[in-house]
Order: sequence, then C-alpha cells, then structure tokens
Amino acid sequence: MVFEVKIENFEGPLDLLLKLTEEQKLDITQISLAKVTDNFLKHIEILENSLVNLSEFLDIASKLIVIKSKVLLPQLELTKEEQEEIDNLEARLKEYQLFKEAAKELKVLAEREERGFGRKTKVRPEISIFDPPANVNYKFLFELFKKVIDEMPEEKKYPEAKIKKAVSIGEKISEIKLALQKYKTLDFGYLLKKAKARIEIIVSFLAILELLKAKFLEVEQSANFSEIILKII
Amino acid sequence: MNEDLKNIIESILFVAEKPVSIKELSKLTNSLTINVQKALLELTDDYKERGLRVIRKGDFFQIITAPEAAKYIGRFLNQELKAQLGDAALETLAIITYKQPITRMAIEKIRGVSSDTILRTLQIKGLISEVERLDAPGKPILYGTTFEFLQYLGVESLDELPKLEKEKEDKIKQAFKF
Amino acid sequence: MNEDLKNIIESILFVAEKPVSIKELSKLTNSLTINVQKALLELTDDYKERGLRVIRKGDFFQIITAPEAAKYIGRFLNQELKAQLGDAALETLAIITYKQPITRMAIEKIRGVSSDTILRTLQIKGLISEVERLDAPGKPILYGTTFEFLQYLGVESLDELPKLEKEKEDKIKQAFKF
Repeated sequence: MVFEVKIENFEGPLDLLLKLTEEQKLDITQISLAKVTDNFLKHIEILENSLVNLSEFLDIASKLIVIKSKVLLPQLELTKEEQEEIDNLEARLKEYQLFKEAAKELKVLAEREERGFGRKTKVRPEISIFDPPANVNYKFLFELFKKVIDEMPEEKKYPEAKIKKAVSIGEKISEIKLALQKYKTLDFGYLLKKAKARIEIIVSFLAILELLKAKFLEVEQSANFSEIILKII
Repeated sequence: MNEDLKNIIESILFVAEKPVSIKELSKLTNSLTINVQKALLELTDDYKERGLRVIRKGDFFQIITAPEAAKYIGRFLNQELKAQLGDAALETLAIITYKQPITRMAIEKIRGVSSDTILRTLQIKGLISEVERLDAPGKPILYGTTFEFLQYLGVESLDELPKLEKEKEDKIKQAFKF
Repeated sequence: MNEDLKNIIESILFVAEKPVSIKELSKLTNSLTINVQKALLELTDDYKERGLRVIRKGDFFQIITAPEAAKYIGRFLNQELKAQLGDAALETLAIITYKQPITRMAIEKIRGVSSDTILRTLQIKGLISEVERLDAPGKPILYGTTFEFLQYLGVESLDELPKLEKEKEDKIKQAFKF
C-alpha cells in the first residue's frame, strides 16, 4: 500500500485524524477510524521531528491501534476501560468536527471586512455632581496639606551660568508696563524679589528709569528705606 | 415617558464607551429592569436602519458603528479593519463561542492539544477574556468572548451566529460524558 | 443612497473625538460637500427627539448627549469614579483648599507628579472648579474649591481656614517665585 502523505500543519492529532477521515469521505465510526489508522501512524513517523505535540499524537495513535485491533479481530476481548477510551475517541472526534465547521463559519464572517467600532474617545461631558469624600474635615485636610508641603520636592538649584541669560531692558519695560496696567501700583521690592539674578535687578532698575523718563509711571517713597511704590500715570 | 427612558439610556450608552448592564441602567435611571429591557429592545430596533448599532452580550449593551460603515471608519481612525486569524485561533474561538464560559482544560480536551499560546493571543487581541473563575479546586479561569469579538465579526449578539448543529450536539452529549 | 451617506456620517461623528468638518466628511465619503451638508441637516433633524444631538460650530459637526439627560450622565460619570478618593486625590484637594486659587502647574510642582486625572475627578465630584484664569502666558486655569465643598467642611469663608506656619509658607513662596 502506498501512502501519499502531504506535509501540512496540523493543529493537533484530532485535526490530522479528521482530515484523514474526511479525505476518504468517511463518516466518523470506529470502522472508518480503523481504516485511517495506518495513515495516521505513517504521518507521525514522517512528522515525528517536527511535531510539537508528539505525546498527544502518540496517545491518539495508541487508541487507534486498539480500535483497529478490535475491528480486525471482533472476538478480541477489550477491558471496560479500553472500550470506553475508544468510544470516547469517536465522540471526541465528532465534537471536534462540529467546532471545525463552526470555525469555518466564523471565518466567513471574519473575512467580510465589516466590523463595528466602539467609541473610544475618553471625552467626557463636563457634568459634575457634588459627591464629597466621607470622613473629611478641614482639620484633616490641613494636616494633609502640611504633610504635603513638608514632603515637597526641594527646588533644584540651577547652575549660575544658566540663569545668567539676562532679561533685556525692552522685555522688562513691557513686563512692568503690563503689570502696572493691571494693578495700577507695584512695589519695587516685589520686582526685586521676583528677580532671578542680580543682573535682572539692574535691568529692572534701568527699565524703571526709562519708564520714568517716558512719563509712564511715577515713583513714591513715604520715608527713607520704606517701600518704593511705582504708580501708573 | 418611555420615550424619555429610551433617550436617557441612549445617552448613557453613548458616554459610557463600554458595555453597560441592564442592572446598572435601571439603577441610574430609577426604572424597573423590565422597562429598561423594553427601551433597549426599542433602541436596538430604531438603530437597525442607521449608522449605529446596539449590540448585546448577556445583560450588557453597547452602542457601536454599523458594520457597513467599517471601511470609512477604518479610514477615519486610520485603523486596520481586521487582524487575520489563523485556523488554530478560529478553531479555539469557535469552541469558546459555543461553550462559554469554558476552562483552558476543557478547550484542550476538545482540541486535543495544549492551547496556552493561542488563548493568550486571543486575549491580547481582545476577542476573549477571563469572565469568571470556576468553583473547583485551583479555581480555574473561565474564558468567554468579548464585546470586541462581536464588533470584530460585525454581529449584534451571539444569537446571530450560526447554531452548532443541534442534533449532532445532542448526540455527542450522549456519547461523551463530561 | 442618500440614506447610506447619512449613516456613514453618523458613524464617523460617533467615533470622532472632536468636531469633524464638512470638508473632511466629504473627503472621507467621496461625496460632494452639498450632499454632506444635506445629510448633516437631515441627521440633525433626526436627532431632535433622541438622547443625542448633532451640534454645529461653523463648518464643524459633533454628536453630544441631549441636555435633558445631563442629570443621568452626571450620575453615571460619578459612579465610574465610585472608588473612594485615593490619597493622591485627597492630597490634591488639600493643596487646593489651602492654596486657592492655584494653577495645575503649581499643584504639580508641590506634589512632584502630574495631576491631570485627579483634577478631573475632583471636578466631576463637584469639589473643585475653575475659578478664573491667571493673567500670564497661556492664561492657565486657576482652581479653587466649590462653595458646596466649603460648606461641607463647615467653613463659611476661606479666611476661616487655619493658616500655615511661616516656615512652610516661605517654602511654598520659594517654589512659586516666578
């Protein structure tokens, strides 16, 4: 007898067994299983080195051999266990066939190139409902706030060179102008505190002189060493 | 009034961007589940001829785009329409579809081979997920199909899928005691 | 045919994250802008009695939920956040309560981590709100506690809240010198 063995990828021993019976256009019965047993064994022999699930193939092979023996020698006495095993194999193969058919139908659906898309925008409407946390009072929040401040990451000290990129007088002038337009008055001390480097203090000073000259602001100091106040004119 | 409930449910499903259960909807709207069910059925029906669909799995509902629009949505979202699935994946998916919820062991028993990798692939693709744990030693995971799976196939619910041949199935159950 | 175009447009607007222009819709659907416009008008009309609305801003269109559903949507969103506020959220709430009005950047400077999601959660829970805009480049939002939350704390005005010790106040000032 000549075996024509096509090397294919099988999903497993049941897949191979199903293909073999279907190739022969056989229904799944113990007799048909007996018929494909030799072919099944031949496949294992050929594929041995490439089979990932060799032990599963061998397990099915042993059951097929029992089936074949029983078909060839009807007078062969099988133990109850052996009989159950071969009955089970038949049933399992039938069930497997059912799912293979179902898989084909799923494949048809899957190949339609038609699919639905859910919304995945994460854009939520701006609707809020008051829902305060339980057991929270202002003392608790205050303690938490203090703790957070204590644990606050320390300001990184940047190297002097980086800070030295000085503000230009022009920039400072427009900054002070804007601030004055908004607040009408400004403390000179505030400008000093805000300065990131000594050079910025000098620039601020020059900017104020420029604005004085341009009559944009006037300067007030009520007493020696008291706060100098800039006022918009 | 019933019209109102339907509209509210529609807007919740729109915002939710994920399946919402009848129970949750009835709680949110202070309505009887029977009324929610009715509204959902009507909504599903209203959507039949539109660009959107209401899909269902079990007690959960979601609004998605109509499968007919897939080409355009794919273009708009710059998204691939369908990931190709191999035979092993389809076979495993079919088993889970018709036998869910099901454990890995039961799947492997049917397929006759270990199915670890395939289950992981299907999970990554979002087509199946762990739905619960079996109340048995080791609490094995039970797998089921997802809403993503319904979207992937472009069907409204599992009921739309072809039935496993009932006759055959019954015969198998008789022969093959689980 | 026109029905088809309307459905496709509906599905595109459904998945879109932001308003979509007539031009883009006509490009996506290979349709004349006049037909897109007509479909959009019809769609807007169809939606009049539903839980969703089609709104228009210039040449841009978007689907949103109907205003009548706001209460229920609010409930749903809240429930999504139903987990008790975590430590990070409470910390942020504390910072805002005692340092309001404050920008997101300043909050992040104090906490040392990004606070976007938390701010949204606190807003949805009605604990904080945008109180004004800082007069600085980019006009950053200033956050403050809501009136309701202050009432809940049993505080009638911000002045009643305890003050920080000078040492801590200085530390903040130093971080904030801008």
